[in-house]
Amino acid sequence: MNKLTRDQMAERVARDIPEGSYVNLGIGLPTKVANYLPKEREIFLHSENGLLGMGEAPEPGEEDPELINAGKEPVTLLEGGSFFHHGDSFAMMRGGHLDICVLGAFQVSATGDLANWHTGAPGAIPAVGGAMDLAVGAKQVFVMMDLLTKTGESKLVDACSYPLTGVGCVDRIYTDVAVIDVTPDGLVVRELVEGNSFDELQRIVPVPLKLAPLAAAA
Amino acid sequence: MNKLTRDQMAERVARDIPEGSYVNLGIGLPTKVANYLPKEREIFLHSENGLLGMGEAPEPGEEDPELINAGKEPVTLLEGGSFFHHGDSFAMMRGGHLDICVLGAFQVSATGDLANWHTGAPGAIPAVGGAMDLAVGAKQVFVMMDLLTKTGESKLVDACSYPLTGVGCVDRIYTDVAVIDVTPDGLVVRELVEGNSFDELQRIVPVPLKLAPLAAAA
Amino acid sequence: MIDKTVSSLEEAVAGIFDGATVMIGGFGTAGQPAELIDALIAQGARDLTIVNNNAGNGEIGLAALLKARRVKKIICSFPRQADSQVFDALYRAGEIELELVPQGNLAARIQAAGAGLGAIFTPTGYGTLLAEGKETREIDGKHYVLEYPIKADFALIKALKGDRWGNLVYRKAARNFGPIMATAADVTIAQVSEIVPLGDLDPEVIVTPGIFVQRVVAIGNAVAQAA
Amino acid sequence: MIDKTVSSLEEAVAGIFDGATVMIGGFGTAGQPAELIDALIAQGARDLTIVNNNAGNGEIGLAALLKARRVKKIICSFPRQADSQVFDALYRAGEIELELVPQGNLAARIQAAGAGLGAIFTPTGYGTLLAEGKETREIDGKHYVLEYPIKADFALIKALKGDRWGNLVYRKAARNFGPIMATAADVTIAQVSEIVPLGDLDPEVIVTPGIFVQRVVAIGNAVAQAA
Repeated sequence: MNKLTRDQMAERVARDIPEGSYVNLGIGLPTKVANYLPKEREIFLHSENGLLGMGEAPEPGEEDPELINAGKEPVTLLEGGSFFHHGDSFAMMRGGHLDICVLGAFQVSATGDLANWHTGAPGAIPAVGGAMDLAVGAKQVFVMMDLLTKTGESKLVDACSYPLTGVGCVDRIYTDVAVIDVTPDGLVVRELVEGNSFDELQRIVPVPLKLAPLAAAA
Repeated sequence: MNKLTRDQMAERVARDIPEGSYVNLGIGLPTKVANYLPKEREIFLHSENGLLGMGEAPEPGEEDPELINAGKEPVTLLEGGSFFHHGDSFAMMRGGHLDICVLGAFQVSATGDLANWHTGAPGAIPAVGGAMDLAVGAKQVFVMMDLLTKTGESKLVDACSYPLTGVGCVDRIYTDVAVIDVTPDGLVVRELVEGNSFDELQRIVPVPLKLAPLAAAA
Repeated sequence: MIDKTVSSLEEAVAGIFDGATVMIGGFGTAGQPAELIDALIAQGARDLTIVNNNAGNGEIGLAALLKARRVKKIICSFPRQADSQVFDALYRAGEIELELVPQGNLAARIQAAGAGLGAIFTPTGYGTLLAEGKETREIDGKHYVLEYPIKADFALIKALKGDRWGNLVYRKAARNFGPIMATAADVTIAQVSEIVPLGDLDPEVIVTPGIFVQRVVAIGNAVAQAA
Repeated sequence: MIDKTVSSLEEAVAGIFDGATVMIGGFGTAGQPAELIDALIAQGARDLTIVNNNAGNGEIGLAALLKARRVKKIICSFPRQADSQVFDALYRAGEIELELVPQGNLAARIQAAGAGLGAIFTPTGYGTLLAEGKETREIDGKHYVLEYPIKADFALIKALKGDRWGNLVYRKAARNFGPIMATAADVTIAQVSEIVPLGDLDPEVIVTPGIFVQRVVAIGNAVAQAA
């Protein structure tokens, strides 16, 4: 199957973020989405460590160790941005004030369960951060992941084998081969990367899929 | 029995407020205590509508309708004072951050139950404000009241007949005739207004009292 | 470009529907968004549930809304005051429903709604009339009452300055319920003395970040001459 | 006259006892009170329970405290990081206890302690490992987990400026856990870049009112050159 690069995936997600949205981009791959948000669209980036209106990375030499994002990378603050404490920051997340969060995932189930914080492997040191708060709190939870693991298994599964981050919380999954919605009627393929067929996709995903492209997907 | 005036009562309460205390003075009689806090003693007055470091009444003509106390009277803010929202203000109260609150009362029971918000009379419109939060939240709850009602009944009672504000919350009662502590061993008279006798006091209070003056009461 | 400022009070209160729950900021008249309330009276929505600390003072603002018979129910902590005659008369006539909530529980329940909590165990009110029929629990030797969030469809609040992203700063004790109500309503509408250019408000001193505010309307600086 | 400022880091951390629960501000190293932690290491208290978002970075600050074997247990949301080698080694050796708490529950539980709530129903973590064995409840069709307050004996936090009443303002994203931890500890100890005269901090912009702070120590403005 044809596969998007990680940058192409980020660009694809960015297209679906409307102007005026309050958005939290998770650590790792989702952070890349920021690079593709059109400059002319005002979008409010939230970082759980107490920033709203996060801007781009600073120029080299301009980094401030007290102005970082949730991934602990240096960032900037836009005009109109604000600082607040962790209580207020997580009230924004848990209280349903974020329109969209974009998270990476180990697995997503057919009913939208998300596993993205812990492999459950013996000896692994777990770390959860704000992932569980984002999963339950944002109005829309977008997942961004390769469809297959490095060993070729589908990360879209009937039931997650990894420990859960949230139950039934995922709304949409952006993969490298297709965009898939979690709906009350099951998983619905909204978009296939050019050249990929639905049947091909269904063959590698062990969960029944439906095909229902969105008219205005782009 | 000899009785203190309301101003003398306020002065008496003020004497027991140590420097550095965080204090909330309830609406009505307790507000008078502020007039007797020695100027050389730094005491932090809290007002539940979002002030810490409340100062005296402003000069006539200097009133600001947006700088008021919980009784909705114009006040000032001292240097070092701060403004905050109602959530933070009641966290201070409920979270045990106030050292002392001084409240008026209709009745106090032998076990420190407080009734001060509602007569329970038919047709009465109840209003509770922050009284219940202060009653449960301050480290020490001082009550300030005449011992007797206008019709001569003791406001210190075996069990409150008026609806409660808080259960077992009162620590000390400043009356016009004596200062009485609520202790695990019952009500203990700490101080009698000059010229009053313990027996005289016990005759008008329908609850057993003990006498145990504090060495350093003044 | 995102611009949450609206140019008229009429536009500010558009869409407030009959039966809506509306939080109104203020402690007495300090912080009460009087102009928004007047606009709401003119707008005509009725059968409202109002959340406010009080139940109106004199004949203006919230009292005027009550007097116009637009309020079905009021959730507040301190209705009875020297000048609460409008509420008193309606209440005595059985024409308004009252849910009396201790002030700190009112604040905490509004905050719980804003923060997405399902319920809280609060010590305030335990053993009193205002906890009757409510679930209680002893935790670490102390007694608590289970209280649920108070959410609203709209919040009308008053701030000192706002910008087009909805960031707000307040003035003195007029801050009171504004910042927490802003978090608990679907649509928060702020009247401000002044709309300032984006970037004028220091990010360190913004009290209400714009995420909590949907509309901002300037009403001139009549009340903020000292600011 | 009340003066909460102390003149040395040694004085600032005096009285922290063996077995104490100590909250430490910071998100990674931003806002981490490194000088206070060094003073705590020198002070010698052991068997500590530490509450922090992370479990130390590199070999300094919190990591150094761990390395000095002073910590019995850590309550945090994100222990494992690229540079959390000190914690990792202790954890793998079974020499430190870990209570892993989702970051928002960590914040909310600290806030609950500061605000005097007995417990909260939070949606975060429902249906996950981190809610195993915990009471849950469905409220209005949504699932919640009952979580209890996290209190501390001491909180060590970092702010930008403070005054003798303990009022604090912070700097940028170094604010993070400082203001909420200050509310949840019996003794809150703040290191600041600068102690300013009373009245210098605008009452509208004070983030932590002095009621929540017991000691303030100046450590010079090495970290705040941009302020």
